[in-house]
Amino acid sequence: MANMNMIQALTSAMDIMLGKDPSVILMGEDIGYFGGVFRATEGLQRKYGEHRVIDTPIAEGGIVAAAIGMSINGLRPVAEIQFADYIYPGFDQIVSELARIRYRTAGDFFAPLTIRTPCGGGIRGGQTHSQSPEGIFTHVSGIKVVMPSNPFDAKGLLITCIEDDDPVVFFEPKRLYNGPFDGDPTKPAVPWNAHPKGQVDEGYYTVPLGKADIVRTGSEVTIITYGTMVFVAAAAAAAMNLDAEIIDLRSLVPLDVDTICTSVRKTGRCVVAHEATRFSGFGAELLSIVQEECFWDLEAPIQRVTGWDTPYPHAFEWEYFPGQARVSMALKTVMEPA
Amino acid sequence: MANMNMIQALTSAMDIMLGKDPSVILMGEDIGYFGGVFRATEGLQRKYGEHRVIDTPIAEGGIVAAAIGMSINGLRPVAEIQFADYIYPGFDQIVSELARIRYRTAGDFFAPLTIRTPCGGGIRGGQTHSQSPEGIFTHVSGIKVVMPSNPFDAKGLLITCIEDDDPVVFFEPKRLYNGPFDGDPTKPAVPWNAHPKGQVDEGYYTVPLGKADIVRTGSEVTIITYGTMVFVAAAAAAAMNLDAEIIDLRSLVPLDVDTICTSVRKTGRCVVAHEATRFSGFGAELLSIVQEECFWDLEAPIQRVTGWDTPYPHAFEWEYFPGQARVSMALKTVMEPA
Amino acid sequence: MPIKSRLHLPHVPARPGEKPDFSYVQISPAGAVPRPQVNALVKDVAHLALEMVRVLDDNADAVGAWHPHLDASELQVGLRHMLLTRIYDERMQRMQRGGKISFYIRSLGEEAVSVAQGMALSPSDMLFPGYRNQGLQIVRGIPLVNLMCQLLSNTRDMCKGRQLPVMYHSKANNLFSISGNLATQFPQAVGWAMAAAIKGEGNLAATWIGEGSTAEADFHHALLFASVYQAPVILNVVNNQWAISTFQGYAGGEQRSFAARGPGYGMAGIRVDGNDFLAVYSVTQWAAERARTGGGPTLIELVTYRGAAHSTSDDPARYRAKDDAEHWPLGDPIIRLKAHMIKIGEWSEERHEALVAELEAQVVSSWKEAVTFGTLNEGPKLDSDLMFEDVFKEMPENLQRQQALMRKERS
Amino acid sequence: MPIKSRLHLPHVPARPGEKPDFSYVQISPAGAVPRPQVNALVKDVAHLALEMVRVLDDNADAVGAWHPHLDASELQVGLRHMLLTRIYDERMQRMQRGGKISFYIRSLGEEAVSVAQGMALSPSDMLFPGYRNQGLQIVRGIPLVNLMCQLLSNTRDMCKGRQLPVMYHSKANNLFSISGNLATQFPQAVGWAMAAAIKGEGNLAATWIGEGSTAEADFHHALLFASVYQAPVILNVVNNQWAISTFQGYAGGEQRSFAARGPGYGMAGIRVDGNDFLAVYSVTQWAAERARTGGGPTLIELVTYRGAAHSTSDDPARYRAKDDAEHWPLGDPIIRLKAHMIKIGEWSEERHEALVAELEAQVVSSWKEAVTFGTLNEGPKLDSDLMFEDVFKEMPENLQRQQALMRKERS
Ligand SMILES: Cc1ncc(C[n+]2csc(CCOP(=O)(O)OP(=O)(O)O)c2C)c(N)n1
Ligand SMILES: Cc1ncc(C[n+]2csc(CCOP(=O)(O)OP(=O)(O)O)c2C)c(N)n1
Ligand SMILES: [Mg+2]
Ligand SMILES: [Mg+2]
Repeated sequence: MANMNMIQALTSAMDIMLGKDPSVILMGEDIGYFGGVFRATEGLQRKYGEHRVIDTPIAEGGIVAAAIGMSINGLRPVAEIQFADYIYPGFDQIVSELARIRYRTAGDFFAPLTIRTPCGGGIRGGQTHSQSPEGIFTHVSGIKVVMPSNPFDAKGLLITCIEDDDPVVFFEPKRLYNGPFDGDPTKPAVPWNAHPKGQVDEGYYTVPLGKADIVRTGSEVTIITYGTMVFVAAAAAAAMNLDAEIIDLRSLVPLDVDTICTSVRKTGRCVVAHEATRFSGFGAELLSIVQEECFWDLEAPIQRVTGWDTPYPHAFEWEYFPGQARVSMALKTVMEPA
Repeated sequence: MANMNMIQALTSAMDIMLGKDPSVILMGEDIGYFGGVFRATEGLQRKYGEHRVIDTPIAEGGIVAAAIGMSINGLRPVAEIQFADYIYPGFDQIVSELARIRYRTAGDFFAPLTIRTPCGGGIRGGQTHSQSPEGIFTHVSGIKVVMPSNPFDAKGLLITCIEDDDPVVFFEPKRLYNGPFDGDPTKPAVPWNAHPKGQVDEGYYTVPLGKADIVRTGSEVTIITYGTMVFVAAAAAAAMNLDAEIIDLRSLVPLDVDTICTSVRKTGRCVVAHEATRFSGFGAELLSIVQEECFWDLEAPIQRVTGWDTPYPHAFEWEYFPGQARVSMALKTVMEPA
Repeated sequence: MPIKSRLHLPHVPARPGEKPDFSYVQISPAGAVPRPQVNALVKDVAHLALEMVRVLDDNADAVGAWHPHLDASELQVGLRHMLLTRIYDERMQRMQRGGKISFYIRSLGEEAVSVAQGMALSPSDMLFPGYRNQGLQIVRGIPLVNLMCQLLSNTRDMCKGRQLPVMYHSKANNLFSISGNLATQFPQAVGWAMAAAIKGEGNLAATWIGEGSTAEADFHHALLFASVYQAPVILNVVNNQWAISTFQGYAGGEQRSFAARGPGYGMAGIRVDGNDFLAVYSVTQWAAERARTGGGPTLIELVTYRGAAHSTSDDPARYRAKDDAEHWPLGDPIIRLKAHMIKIGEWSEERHEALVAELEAQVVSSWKEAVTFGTLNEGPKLDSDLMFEDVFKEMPENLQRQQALMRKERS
Repeated sequence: MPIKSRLHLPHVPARPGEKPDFSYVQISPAGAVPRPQVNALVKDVAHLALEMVRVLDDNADAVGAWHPHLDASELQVGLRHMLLTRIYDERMQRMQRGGKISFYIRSLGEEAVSVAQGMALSPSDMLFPGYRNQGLQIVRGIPLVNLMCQLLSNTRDMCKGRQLPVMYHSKANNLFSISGNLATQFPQAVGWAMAAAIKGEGNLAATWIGEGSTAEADFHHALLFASVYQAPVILNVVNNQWAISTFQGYAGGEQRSFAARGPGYGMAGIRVDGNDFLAVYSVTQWAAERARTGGGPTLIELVTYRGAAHSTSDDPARYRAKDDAEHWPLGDPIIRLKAHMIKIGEWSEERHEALVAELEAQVVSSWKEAVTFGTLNEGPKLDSDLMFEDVFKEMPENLQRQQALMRKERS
């Protein structure tokens, strides 16, 4: 066991997989010699050589396409897209190709490619360094979608994804790289070494896809969330003294419907929280599933806590971010007696 | 008034706007000399010249980008993407640029671009000529999303979109081009001239965005739908002798929440139907809004009727398509007494 | 409103009712273009991108430095493959017209491209074809029955009913799956070749794209990555002059050859007579040797003509001169190779007729066998449960539930 | 596992601890490259893409056919703009270090690109800049206070707080909005130029991109559409050797010049000494005249060096030789122009010092004014209600509701 922040945990996952499996290679913009703009691949090119940790041209579409080609030639590429906001030039290859190769060839070809990309706001990145586009990818049949909220999960999930024979888009909430964050930017930053999930096994281990983590058990309300909002939601519920059950989904596709529904059946109330824009965000699917499966158990309408339906503005970062106040408002509403 | 199928109605809309406004131009693959693979621009290059009805290279990304540039230079381009399945190469320009130009320039620049694209299945097109990706675009703040279900609306809405100062993605359910379709491919095709919405004013008129059409008023259940599913849903409800209120949304963004909620409050029951894949589809947003706004009026869980969470397979087109049987199952479920 | 537009629009030489005009096609005499060493520097082979490599001259003789000197048996195999491709095409087109299959795409007039290139490569080279490269399937020996079952989406369809007709693949024969989305295979082939290089393997990748599709972003990605990493890949642009109704000028062919994009990106580019079996074979061999010996990628432009409609959904009489094909200055690849073989005494009209009859019989009997596995509307049918498989390696819960729902719905 | 990879990786000449090595930069002597007529055919100007247009020689003399013969007053304006750009950059960098702004990007060493090109174009030409073209804002006369207010996201920010610092725009001055997404402006500029042509107007569009960003699909779209429609546009690649930590070889610069992409797509391509004010001015003038007279687009590669870090979030000492910049063989654009002006008697060290002092004072006083409209953390603040405006022309109901919610949340 060692203290790791989320970056170090991700680096460790890639380090282990590079060491374990010669078919694993890394590729992306600035990831090689430099170690990545967020330092996630720091030291790996030195250790594994520039033929396995490969700097690429600035062409997200080309990166995804080339990685697909490599993956059908027996490699397991891990491609970094520098910011999730820049994944769209690769969107066609992801949707039309990566997601479809197994299906259209009846399993004869498949593309075990993992696309890592930092997402979310809270670092003054403005509208082009803050987006959370995960919801879009969950609508694309054939792609798995993962978002860890802490170092321990990040490492175990990334190893699982690299070993998985299906393609995965792996979102990393960059605001959590260096420590958990409860949504209050005025408080001093908390590092991961003070948090139990910052204790990370140095060796190989996996965290399964499709298995949500119950961060806190509770009886009064279920909060379904993932990524940055895990800690914000927990802090808001704690401040209100609510006995909330908090579910960190970790993987959006496949989705752990059982854990969600078991919880909501127990609590009878549900709040869904994510940083992404509200309209047609992943929260809508979560809300729909809960409504469909747990309708008769619901004592109040499910509430969504989300970013607003605008781009993420540089000057109004904290007005945009769904902080504790927004979570509290939703919790208050959901707790109102019928 | 004249009989028009949906293609003719769209052609008429473009014809009128080309005649009325010299800043309107059309562009796209095969749309000029040839008149488009679905003939939507038939005759327009002959009438308005090849400088206003412009054949383009096969580069959806380039088409969108160039159209954006034109639109900020005072033109109102109407760009055709040959199939919605091929819109993804233009996705980055749509999401990162088109949707953001007004916002990031505080309104100093804006891009009045309409992107027309045929969507949906039912023509044996297989997985790359059948997709309904509208849900993805509804998650992108700054883009309007429209899908007509009949010739009358198609023409009026398209004129509105061309005149609108915001960008629009205009989806055309290609299975409805030649006639309404109730979901049964074994029945002889019905042309539009037998349908009241096939009666189209030959002159200029508009149909507003953000205003749903109540296709049929009813008291027992609200069916919220759009595109192909309007007729399928109506047929299924009629076959079951249900007094259903059927809402054709027409525009998804902006969305007519009032009409939706007024109806559900009245009927107490709701089914949402679309052809697109279920998971994170636009149905999820519709369901969420109804749940949030009408929870206390709901007498049963809202049901979704959708395509399955797979690509659209060539051989199983009708097993994939959400036909009357699937709608009926949902209607039966929603009508069950609590 | 009279607009005095100054926008340039590419010239389209002959629309319906006009006289065919191929004066825009720049043709070098057979034998005229020198053949550089396979390891020549890009700057020293720049001329290859602008001239046209040709071997077969108007007298059916093979001339010049690019003459590949193939054995008679190889020529005969080439002719057989091209003929089979054409006969298969004709028959399948008729089956579509008869409602047996939903869609078909012919390669009439372009058979030399796939057949000669396929033959010049080795079986362990990985091919990323387009939808008009059925000749590659034939060269690689895929049984016609397999191809036909794909067209029929029947119980033996290698795609399990999921793809449109002509979207074949064969893992065992190193033929990658054809995509309905244009150009996507181009950079994938480069990635495949990069992986081969990383693994230290000697195989190369080859891929095909229509000249119209070079407009897509993926064309650029492919050239760029191939150049940066000097990937062992052959990038083929099949310039058949048309992209559905759009003339090649709209893809950038008016200002410069497509082959010229190669040197622009720092790689060799070769323009070749795409209807000259020997020339196509020879340039492919050159590019393959270059790639295998570490010389990097080559972009080959194959100048040919789309002899038929774009697909069974198309009618070219709406947009090009009716007798255009007959005036195509580079002739027909089958007729040209046949004439050469007769001239060198390795073929005869009689053998040709016999071969045609044999291949026609083969296509007919293959079809008879294929339909026993089902057609669109008759005979055995794929189990619709298959729709839910292969979305992921293991079927997730939501798809299991949807599969159950579908069963209920259909009962 | 010892992998015997055969993948080629571009050579990076000097990493930290290594000796700077610019032997890879191909430099033509000043005055050596002939200047073709502006209406010359693409094939006749192919040499321009591989050589390097230079006017200022090592003796600070202006020589050769590309000498633009500018008036002394124009030279003085150019020098002033370049100096102002540099001083502004230095000051803003310091403000970022002091926490007053969140982010900044300098253009150190590349000032001639924006200033000379901006000056060679006419004010009605539309510019689509990148994030390192602040010189264009200065040439177009945007008050420093306006630029600074954008950096501060304050109450006078032209973007109303929505964009990262340096993402300026000015509708009135024909400066399009800068995007955080690389390369997107390139094909937009072409579309703008196409529209100008369609409307029969004489203005042209010009756009800038980094050499690293040429890898993006939009670079290809731009070249293709510009070539097909012969759009009146100037496409500029600023090759400053680095893209964050990635050397230009990874964008394809190892095998061939970026300018060579132009002829590959059928348009003129010119490689120019980007630190030579006169050469940059002159090639831009040539391209503009070509575009205005119907000669179509030109791709210009400006060879320069990124003198500073990529941005305030970057530390180049991690990936390139520390004293790299000092060894850059094309020198500093300001020093070179200054030396020439002194040599021809139109400038002096005294005037230079006075000018520097004047411009420094201007920057300081502008900053003083700008901060009165607010900084990130102090002073007047933009109303957060603005967040919901301009998503659409009219605010739809759901945004009105969210705006109300936000007010409640903040109260
Ligand atoms: C991304 C994408 N855009 C558009 C289409 C529709 N489409 C199919 S074939 C075709 C023309 C392609 O022409 P070309 O590349 O020259 O190939 P050819 O048909 O001549 O062999 C078009 C536009 C598509 N399949 N994919
Ligand atoms: C689509 C996209 N991908 C990646 C980035 C991240 N990024 C910002 S600047 C940059 C380097 C660009 O280098 P270059 O084009 O050479 O311009 P320079 O910074 O040298 O002026 C990168 C990778 C981005 N902004 N947009
Ligand atoms: Mg073609
Ligand atoms: Mg650069």
